[in-house]
Amino acid sequence: MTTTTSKAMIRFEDLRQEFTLTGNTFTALDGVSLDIADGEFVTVVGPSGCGKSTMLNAAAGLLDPTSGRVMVDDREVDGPSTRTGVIFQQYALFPWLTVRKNVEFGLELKKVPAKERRVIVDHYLELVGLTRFAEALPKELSGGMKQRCAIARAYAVNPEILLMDEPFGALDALTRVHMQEQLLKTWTQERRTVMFVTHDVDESVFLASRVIVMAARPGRIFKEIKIDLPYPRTEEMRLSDEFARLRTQVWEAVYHQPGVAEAHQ
Amino acid sequence: MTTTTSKAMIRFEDLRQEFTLTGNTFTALDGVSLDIADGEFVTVVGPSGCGKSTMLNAAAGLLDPTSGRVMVDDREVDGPSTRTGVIFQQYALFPWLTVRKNVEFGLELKKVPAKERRVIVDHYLELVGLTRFAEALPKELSGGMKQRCAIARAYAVNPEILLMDEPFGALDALTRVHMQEQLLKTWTQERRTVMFVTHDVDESVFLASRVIVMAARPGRIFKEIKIDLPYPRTEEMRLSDEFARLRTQVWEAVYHQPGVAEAHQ
Amino acid sequence: MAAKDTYIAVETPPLASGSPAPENSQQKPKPASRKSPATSGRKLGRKALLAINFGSVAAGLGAWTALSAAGVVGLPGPVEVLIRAGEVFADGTLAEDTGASLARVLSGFLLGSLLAVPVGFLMGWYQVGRAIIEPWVQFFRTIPPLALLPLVMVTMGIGETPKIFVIFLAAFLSCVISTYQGVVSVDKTLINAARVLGADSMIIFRRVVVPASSPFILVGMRIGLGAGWATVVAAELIAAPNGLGMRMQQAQQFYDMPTILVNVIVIGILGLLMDRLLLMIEAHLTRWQERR
Amino acid sequence: MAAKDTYIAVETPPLASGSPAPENSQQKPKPASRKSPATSGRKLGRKALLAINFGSVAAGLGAWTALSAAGVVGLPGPVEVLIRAGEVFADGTLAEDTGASLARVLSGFLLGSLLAVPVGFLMGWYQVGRAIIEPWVQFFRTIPPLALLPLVMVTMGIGETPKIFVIFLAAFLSCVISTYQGVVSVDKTLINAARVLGADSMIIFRRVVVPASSPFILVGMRIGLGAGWATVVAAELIAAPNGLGMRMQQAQQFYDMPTILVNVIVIGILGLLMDRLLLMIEAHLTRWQERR
Amino acid sequence: GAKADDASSSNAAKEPVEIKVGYIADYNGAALMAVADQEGYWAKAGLKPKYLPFTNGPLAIQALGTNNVDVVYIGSGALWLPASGKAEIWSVNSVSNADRIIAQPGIKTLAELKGKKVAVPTGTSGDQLFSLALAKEGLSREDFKVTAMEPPAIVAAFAAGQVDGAALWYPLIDSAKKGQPDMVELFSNEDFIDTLTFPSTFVAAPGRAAKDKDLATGFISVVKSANDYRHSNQENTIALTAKFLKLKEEDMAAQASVAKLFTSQELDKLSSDGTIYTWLDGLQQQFKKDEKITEISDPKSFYNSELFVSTPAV
Ligand SMILES: Nc1ncnc2c1ncn2[C@@H]1O[C@H](COP(=O)(O)OP(=O)(O)OP(=O)(O)O)[C@@H](O)[C@H]1O
Ligand SMILES: Nc1ncnc2c1ncn2[C@@H]1O[C@H](COP(=O)(O)OP(=O)(O)OP(=O)(O)O)[C@@H](O)[C@H]1O
Ligand SMILES: [Mg+2]
Ligand SMILES: [Mg+2]
Repeated sequence: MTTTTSKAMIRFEDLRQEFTLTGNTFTALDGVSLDIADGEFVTVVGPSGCGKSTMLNAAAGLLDPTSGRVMVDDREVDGPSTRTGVIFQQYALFPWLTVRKNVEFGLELKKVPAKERRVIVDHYLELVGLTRFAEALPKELSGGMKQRCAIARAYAVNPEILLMDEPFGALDALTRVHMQEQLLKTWTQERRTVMFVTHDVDESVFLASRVIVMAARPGRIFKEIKIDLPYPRTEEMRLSDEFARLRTQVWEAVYHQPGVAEAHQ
Repeated sequence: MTTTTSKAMIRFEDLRQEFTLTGNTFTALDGVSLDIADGEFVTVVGPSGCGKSTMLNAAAGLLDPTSGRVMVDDREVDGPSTRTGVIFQQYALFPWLTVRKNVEFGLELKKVPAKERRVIVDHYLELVGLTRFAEALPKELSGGMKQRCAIARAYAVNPEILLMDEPFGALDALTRVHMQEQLLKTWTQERRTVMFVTHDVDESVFLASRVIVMAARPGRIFKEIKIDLPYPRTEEMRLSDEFARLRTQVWEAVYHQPGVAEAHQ
Repeated sequence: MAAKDTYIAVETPPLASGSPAPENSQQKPKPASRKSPATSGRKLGRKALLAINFGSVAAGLGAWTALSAAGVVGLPGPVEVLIRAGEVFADGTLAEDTGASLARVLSGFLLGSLLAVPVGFLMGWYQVGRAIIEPWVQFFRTIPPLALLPLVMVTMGIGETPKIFVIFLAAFLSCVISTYQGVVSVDKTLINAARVLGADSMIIFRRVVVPASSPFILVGMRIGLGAGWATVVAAELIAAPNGLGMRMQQAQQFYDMPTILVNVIVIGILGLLMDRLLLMIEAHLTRWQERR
Repeated sequence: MAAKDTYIAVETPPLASGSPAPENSQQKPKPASRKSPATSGRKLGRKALLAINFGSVAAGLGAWTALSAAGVVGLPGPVEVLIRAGEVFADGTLAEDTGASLARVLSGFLLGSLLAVPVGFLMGWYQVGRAIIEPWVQFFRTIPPLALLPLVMVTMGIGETPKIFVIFLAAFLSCVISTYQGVVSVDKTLINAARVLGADSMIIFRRVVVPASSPFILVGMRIGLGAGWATVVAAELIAAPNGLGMRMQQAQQFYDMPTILVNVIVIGILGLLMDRLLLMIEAHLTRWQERR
Repeated sequence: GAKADDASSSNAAKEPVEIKVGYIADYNGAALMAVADQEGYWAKAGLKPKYLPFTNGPLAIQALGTNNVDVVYIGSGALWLPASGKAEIWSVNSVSNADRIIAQPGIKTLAELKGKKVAVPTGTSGDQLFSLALAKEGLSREDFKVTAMEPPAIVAAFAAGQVDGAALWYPLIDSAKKGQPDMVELFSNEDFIDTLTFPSTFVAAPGRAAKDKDLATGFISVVKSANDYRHSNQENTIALTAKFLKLKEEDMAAQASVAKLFTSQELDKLSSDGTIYTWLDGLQQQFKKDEKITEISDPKSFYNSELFVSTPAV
């Protein structure tokens, strides 16, 4: 059902991203090449600071690669596009807008009529369980509620491509599972292309058709693990042997990389 | 080894916390009473938005309770104290200070001599794996690195009481395990009193001598679950039947509360 | 339990200093000294604050009375000034002058602030815009309004236009600096968030930069308002038939201190009131801010 | 695969508008038009920006020449002004005046800014402090410096003190508003973080509030500097033996436009240079900021 | 005379012409306007005035150049501007007798002020009087610490004893006296009545009278009538001016007391016999000494006495 041989929606071509860090050049990503097929669900895991967010930002058109490039739908990314929705690791809610207005923001820009907008926003607020807090300001939300608001904002514009940076990291386990299911449901129905950064190995296996395991220093792709579980994924699958096997495989790939021990000396 | 009958280090006395939310009174916490014994390790779990951070902030002396009070060492909390170290959910790093300076901040205030300071800071930077980034500014760190910096900052002042708000939420699984072990090691050696908010049921069981399960609307304590596993906790324990039983017990308490279904309708 | 006892025994001394003796452990909940979040002093009621405001003003008036009573040359006391105020109020001069000056300051200030926001944005957003505009803004900011009068008169005549222009300039130049700083201080991630939702520069300006930098814009407006009022005297040197500044000038020719002071005080009070209005608007516009 | 094909077929039209045709898919990496993060225009080199700066100034000079050539009454051209500048430079007046005014502005400005920071803190931090100070700050901000002269002279004489005081006041009053706003805008969680690490109000002020509000403080200083220069003319009305403002005043009495312009331009250029200095300091102090 | 009469009578029938008159808000600078308003002289001359207040002569003359104002009142201190071709005089108003060189109590001569602080408002009639006094006593500015100050500032400084001497005028001296009741007057205009006279005047843009003869004659006729009214109704004029300027009558009276007034007939005579030209020559010499003008020009080039004399009152 998923495949990497179909047309690439997102293509990283030998991407290299350097930053200036305390006067020196710091290589955050080096030689990252990756094809994400149209309609594919890819999760990215790797140690903290290995460049996951950097990679995602490059795909979102928010960075200027030092060398190499990112192509989306065969066109070089040179800025953000409305085809791409992003959920930022730090939420990036507009603090002066209420929850409702935050979620509505992208719809207004798309010139969706007010009435339609209301329906869409209500739908996504309910999805993330923030209906009661529609008129609250971000400063009045708990950490997890902020994150859910950011999720609703990204979903509302219904983008073809979703770039999600640890989108469920601040959620409690049940909400998280609920969100995972919702995401998979939408994805199966509408076949978004999804690039999903997570720290949770379980989550990476449960959601993806392919897990990209990254290594640090410099940030690079260490391994790709195909997840052959069929969609739709069910809660039972989490308990299956195949799932356990894949989880172990991902875990090993992430944590038995050369150099990991040194990072946690 | 741990007990709730010994002298209470932190005592919540019928705490009620209201906020004004879009013009209405919103009750974030209602009738929260809890004793945390001197040297006890308590974890707090509960659905997103149930008031965990609010409770922690009250214990830190950063809130003005609507009614009830929080006592620390038999004295009413009326402001922050250096006895209490806090790791905030949003990290709250000083953006104008380097990683090193952030960690050093509390030590400077304690008038620790520069040389000693250096040793302490180096130690904690190594602990959290940020030695290479000592001179970086917060804006140059990844999400997980920011969180680790916040952890180092709180540890460095060596407080008697540690209030930690999802301190490992942005860390990858391996770093997280590493951090858990370090925290337990320190705690067993120096017997800090720890109140630790987390979303991770596994983590809550692995670390605590008691898990406080909270319920939402209004935020309140739903159940207390004693974790009878002996310290020091080992990786093998995670695989034990007892651990599984306790995990299930906590999970059930969190997610089979009345009203949870409604929250995720 | 043994471990716990040991722990108490070795309680680290440096930390102990942070915890005073627990003698007040029996106090009632919510004592008056309870600190509110992040505030070192407790929150005072509106009335208490107004009372302090009032006390402060009264103290100032007292100092003034003392100064003039002590015979500081030419300084009339509050009573004398009040009598003069009554006179100019009765004959309608005060109302006319206030109206005229207020109209000038308001128009100049509003034009200045309104223009400052987009110009500040141009400067903050486009490097080229900044390179073109900045030297002029900086240059004119330091030029005394008095020095501009001849040129302004030559090009704009002596009607209301040049007067409003001088005030406009003062307000604009203060406000533009502040807005510019606001624009460059906007959190990058918010701009990125808007961009990925499809916002172009215009929309980012209106819907992200303006709200995010509203604290800066309002500082600029407040300073600009002050500058506008402070410039009204210079503006009304340009053949003004009326106005508080013009009347002050005139009185200065006669060294008529009571009249000077009446006008100065009216200017001060009007400025104060308008500033309060701005503050109220600001509080409304920036209530999303997590603030002290 | 069927699902995928279907998906392409139903590609939502409203979104498509955001993606122009992929005709440039073959271009090399890092094309010149590549956008840097969060910048709508690409970053320009220092040289290019300086060139634009220069061009802008040249255009201004051109406009001036045209204006004076077109016979705007009394407006001398750049050449005439340059000749006059040469004269006053040659006879040493310019150096003396510049030195005198610079000394006054610098002292007044530095005193004003230095005082504004703690006062702004008092106002932002303690409600009582604010209630006491604010009415006076607001009141005096709107009072024209010209109106203050008699009082200042009566109380401080006619030496350097009253001159520096007038400039000090202008700088202080601008800067204090901005600092105040900075203080109330500081992120509460940072203050909380400092408090739990054991910081008292003094330390929070020095180590959290000041750095966190440095963008505001520097806006205040920049505006204050401008206000200081703009006030130098008023200050030098007080029996100044020298100074750019005094010389300008004098020239104004004689309708001596070239001399006026020489002094005005020197004031402008000095202001510009000092502002650049402040900007450099600011860039250094706020490099921790994530900024455009 | 008849020709001018025709002009005025025919003007009266027509729609009144607007004339923009700049004044300075004091007795000398506004009395004639107040009178002409009250007595309806403007209407008789077929004019409709628009008044524009200025605070000083140079600014007013600058405004002449912008065509926003037709004729302005200036004091004698600004007469160097007409002398250097920036304006032409249409009419003399009065002669000031208000300037004084004053000193702190105990000082008896100018020489006693040597090395001390003397406040002088640059470019004013006070400044001119100071120059005359210096010449008379054989002193120079270098003998004193001369400080340039704004007139109101001088009041404050003198009253507070921060300067030892000053060149100032009434009624400002009255204010200064409040602080130093025993101050002394060292020189006054009277001391130089032969050498130098300080006339205040109405001036217009150079060449304006030639271009707009009707306007000029209309204005001069109004000035003449008002001048005569003022001469014979001094009390009334003071009240009218105070009302016109919304100022206190006592201030006006104080100023009036130090102004030397002429009837229009006297002015005609002073004009036709060349006395006014002599005044202007004397002033020019003074201006030249003070480096305000570079060369002395023929007073006829900026005061057309014939036009003044030939224009009758309304
Ligand atoms: N603006 C910047 N300046 C300098 N260095 C940066 C900058 N942004 C990121 N880095 C560095 O790049 C590396 C990768 O960062 P990135 O945010 O991509 O990590 P990550 O994989 O998302 O980590 P985490 O899981 O902790 O979020 C880090 O070492 C970080 O220090
Ligand atoms: N300043 C505030 N104003 C209004 N409401 C607030 C404020 N702070 C918190 N709340 C509300 O109080 C409730 C509890 O918030 P809290 O941050 O304690 O939740 P939490 O349990 O920490 O959740 P999370 O796990 O998502 O961090 C939330 O519903 C939130 O909306
Ligand atoms: Mg990241
Ligand atoms: Mg929380």
